Amino acid sequence: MIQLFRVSKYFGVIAALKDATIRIRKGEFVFVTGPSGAGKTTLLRLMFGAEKPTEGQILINGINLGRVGGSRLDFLRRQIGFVFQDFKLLHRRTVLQNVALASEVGGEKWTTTRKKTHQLLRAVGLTAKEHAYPLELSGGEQQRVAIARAMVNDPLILLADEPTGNLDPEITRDIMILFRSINLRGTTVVVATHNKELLRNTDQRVLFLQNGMIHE
Amino acid sequence: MIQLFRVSKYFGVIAALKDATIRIRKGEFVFVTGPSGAGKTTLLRLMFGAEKPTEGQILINGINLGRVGGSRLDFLRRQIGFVFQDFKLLHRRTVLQNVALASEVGGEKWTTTRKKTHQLLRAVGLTAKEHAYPLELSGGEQQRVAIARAMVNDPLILLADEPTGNLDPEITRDIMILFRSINLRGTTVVVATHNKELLRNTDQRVLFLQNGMIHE
Amino acid sequence: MRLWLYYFKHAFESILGNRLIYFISTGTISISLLLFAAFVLISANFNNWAKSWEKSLSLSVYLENGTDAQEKDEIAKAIERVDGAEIKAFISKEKALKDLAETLGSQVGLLEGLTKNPLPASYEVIFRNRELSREELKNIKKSLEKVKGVDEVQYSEQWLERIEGFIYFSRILGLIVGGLLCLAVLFIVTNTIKLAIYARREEIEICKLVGATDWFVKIPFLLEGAIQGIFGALIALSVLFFSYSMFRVRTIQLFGLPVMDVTFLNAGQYVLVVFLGLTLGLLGSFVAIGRFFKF
Amino acid sequence: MRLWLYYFKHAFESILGNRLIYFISTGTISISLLLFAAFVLISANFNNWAKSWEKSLSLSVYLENGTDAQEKDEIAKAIERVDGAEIKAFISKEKALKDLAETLGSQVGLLEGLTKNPLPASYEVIFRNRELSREELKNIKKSLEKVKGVDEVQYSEQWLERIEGFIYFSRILGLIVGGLLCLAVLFIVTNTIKLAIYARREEIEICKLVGATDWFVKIPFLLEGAIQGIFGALIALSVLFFSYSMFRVRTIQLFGLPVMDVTFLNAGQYVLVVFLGLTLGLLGSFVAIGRFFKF
Ligand SMILES: Nc1ncnc2c1ncn2[C@@H]1O[C@H](COP(=O)(O)OP(=O)(O)OP(=O)(O)O)[C@@H](O)[C@H]1O
Ligand SMILES: Nc1ncnc2c1ncn2[C@@H]1O[C@H](COP(=O)(O)OP(=O)(O)OP(=O)(O)O)[C@@H](O)[C@H]1O
Ligand SMILES: [Mg+2]
Ligand SMILES: [Mg+2]
Repeated sequence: MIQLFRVSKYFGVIAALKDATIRIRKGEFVFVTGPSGAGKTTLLRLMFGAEKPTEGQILINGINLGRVGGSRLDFLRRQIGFVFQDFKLLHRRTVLQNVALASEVGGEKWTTTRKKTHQLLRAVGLTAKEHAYPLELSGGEQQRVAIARAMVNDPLILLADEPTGNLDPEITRDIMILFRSINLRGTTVVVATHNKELLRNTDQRVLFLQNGMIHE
Repeated sequence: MIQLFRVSKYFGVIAALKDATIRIRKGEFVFVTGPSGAGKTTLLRLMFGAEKPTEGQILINGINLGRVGGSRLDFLRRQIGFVFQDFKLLHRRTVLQNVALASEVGGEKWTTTRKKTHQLLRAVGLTAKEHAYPLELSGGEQQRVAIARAMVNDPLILLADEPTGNLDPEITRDIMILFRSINLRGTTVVVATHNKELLRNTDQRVLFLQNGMIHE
Repeated sequence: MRLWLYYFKHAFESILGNRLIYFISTGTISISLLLFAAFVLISANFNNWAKSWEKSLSLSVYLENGTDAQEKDEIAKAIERVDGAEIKAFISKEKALKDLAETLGSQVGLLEGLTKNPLPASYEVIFRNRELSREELKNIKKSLEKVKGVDEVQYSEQWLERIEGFIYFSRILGLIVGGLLCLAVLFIVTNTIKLAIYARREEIEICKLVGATDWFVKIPFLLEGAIQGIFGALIALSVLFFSYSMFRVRTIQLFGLPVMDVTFLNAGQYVLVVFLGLTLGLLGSFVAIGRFFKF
Repeated sequence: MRLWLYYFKHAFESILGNRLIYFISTGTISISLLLFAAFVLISANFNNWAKSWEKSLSLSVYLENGTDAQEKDEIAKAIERVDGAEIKAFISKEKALKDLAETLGSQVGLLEGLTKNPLPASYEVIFRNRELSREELKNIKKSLEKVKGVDEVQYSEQWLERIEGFIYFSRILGLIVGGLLCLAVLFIVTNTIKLAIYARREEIEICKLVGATDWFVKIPFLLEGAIQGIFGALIALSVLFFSYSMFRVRTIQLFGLPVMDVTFLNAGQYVLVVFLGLTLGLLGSFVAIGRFFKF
């Protein structure tokens, strides 16, 4: 599903990721962890095609990200849900519109969009806030909007970057259950996190990053 | 130092804070915790004068925030450090400039500014990144810039909103030690957090918020 | 179809959501188009006026001494056969002498010594609904001079040259100013839209990140640009019409001679300005948005 | 002093950091000022031309018949005592008759019957370096007519009226167009700066949150506005000068009569445009930034 061959990413002289070779199978649930600045976000953004690798090849679902661009990349992205560390919500659109956007972008039928949007907002506990604007939400609420948006398309792959940094332990547990359930329905899930708690109670695969180097 | 008398804050019909009466003494170290959307950020922003209370009175250092405005409020803010949940860094300025800004704003001598800035960037472990721009930093690095900025003025009061949401456990410990040390030098510190870990190993005062209601 | 509805809905929502930006940029578009429309108004009126001036050209057809009534009629007919020509007056020998005396004013003493009237009778001819080049005038002169009883045909070469020179010069100046204005308007509008979109570049970035195709992102911006352009044009036209009605100079005496009728823009010019607004809005958005597409 | 250095440093840093925005908005300011400067250029030249036309006014001082040489000299002296007046020519009775014959052209037959020359001799007088109102002309006429040997003083009332009317009309039109242009430029520049600052409203918010006073935040924006305005003005002037040098029409024959010398802006107008740019930039920033101060 996701394959990286000897991928490196340099920002100037800074090596955010060094010579990483990773293979994640369809339906897997993988945690990525490591200290601040280790390269977790960079790794996830590379898998998403939001950064181009300096060296190496990345294959998503058999498609080489280095060779794809334009509308093919757009199409691929619609099959990948991404929870951004800084949320990346549209400030001028309501919670509902933000979540629906990801669905409308793929030309989804309006009724389907509405159904899925409501269903996900309920799952993250934001039904009451659906007409609020992101800047009127608390940090944790914004994070949950980002999570709902990433899942509204029933993506093949879900990449979540520190998805529980602003959430309390109870909601964190709920969100992890949500991720587990989408994973059980076949979605490959990659979660980058610092949260030792999450890693402690899991039997999932954990990638450990340090200074851009991967340790399994 | 910080006194709230029957303070309520409504956003439309939503009560972010209800009838809160709190007294925090000079030199205290207080945690504020509670589930997502409980009103932690609102409470801290009220103490900072960034929101006006719907009802009640807030006294900071003996000054009634409801009666103060303009340059007096600016002056007060220079004595309060705030770590924003969403960092609020200037994207067009480097890390160094961002931290220095908070010091320059008070008309601090340039040499003092430089010394303090370097010292704090060392303390949060970002000396190597001082000429980077915020968008070139990882989430945790940005958060540490925000922390450094809040402390550069040796504030009388430090208000930190979820200051470790994007930090790994090791750096979290370092930051908490930093907070403790500034606290020992006389600064009143209020930290809003979800992190159960922080609360577990502490003998400090903890305010528990739920649905805008305070429980000590 | 459904998709277009969606785009329109979003364009309007976005205009509402970004009221301030749209208010500012539509204002700038209006002002720019106002300048342009005012220019069109002034030059259209100038053109009318220049034409009417050209029309006010007149010929004098001098008759030989001793032409009889029948010959006079023949000449009048010959004149009226010329396309657009119309006889304004017949000036008899006596009238000609009286006119001359008036023109001479204090030098009228000049005429005292006259033993006979040396002035010829003449027809004053004007041209209606026709612009004449110097070449055509020459031909008319020649052909009329062949008619029996006609002594000479005269028109004021010098006066004509001056007017033609002036009109020509003004048209060149108008073209330069108009061209400059067009460029300026294009530049200002594009820049304004660029700034407006710059303020919203994050939106574009986020839409691209959730997998929107380029056109899905661009079309609402283009629609918003078009709407702004049309609105801007309508506002400009309203302001112009309003000030036109306010001042209502309407009729201007210029050079004593020709009477200038200040008219408002005609339907074609209306459409031109609106179309220009639309084009500017669309083009401006298109150029502007290109800058922010490197994701 | 140290603080001002700080402000300047930050203003320049910020201009570098926000290159794109500044590029766009300075461009718009340039174009707007270019329009304005071109207008100033055109109207300054028009003014020159109108003045030279007014200067080309001439008087005819007709002498009584039988004026002797001494009287003639007295009259010439009297004329030259009038401020700015200068005798262009003395036209004797014979010359006057010859000129009339030429003017009459084919109607020269009119003069055949003359037994004596009825025309008076005259001085042709022009005015240098002086604009004359109709009132002044009348006074000059009266005073000269009192001189012994002078029969009559004439000037072409009609011609004068026409020219004055035209110049008056053009000046009114110029004032209207200029005023409109000023407003338009003010509006466009303010709007552009508003959009530019809008794109950076977060900066203002954050500065206020770290306890900056209003002026600490505003001054860099005002400085940036001033710098932009001055730059815009300089660019506009350069472009204008460049196109002036390109076209270099320089001398335009208009109406046959007056020769128009196309000159570039003078130092005062240079300064005016730069000053306008500075004022616009400052004022624009000041107005614009006010909008974003509700923290
Ligand atoms: N656009 C960029 N330009 C330059 N350096 C960058 C850029 N993005 C990331 N970096 C650097 O690359 C390194 C890895 O960053 P990354 O965001 O991947 O870390 P992370 O593991 O996500 O950290 P965190 O847990 O703090 O979010 C960091 O040192 C960071 O400063
Ligand atoms: N500007 C606003 N307009 C409307 N509602 C708001 C606004 N700011 C906050 N709220 C609402 O007030 C409530 C409390 O928000 P607050 O940000 O204080 O929560 P919090 O405790 O900081 O949560 P988190 O841990 O998720 O950051 C939330 O329900 C939020 O939606
Ligand atoms: Mg990260
Ligand atoms: Mg919060």
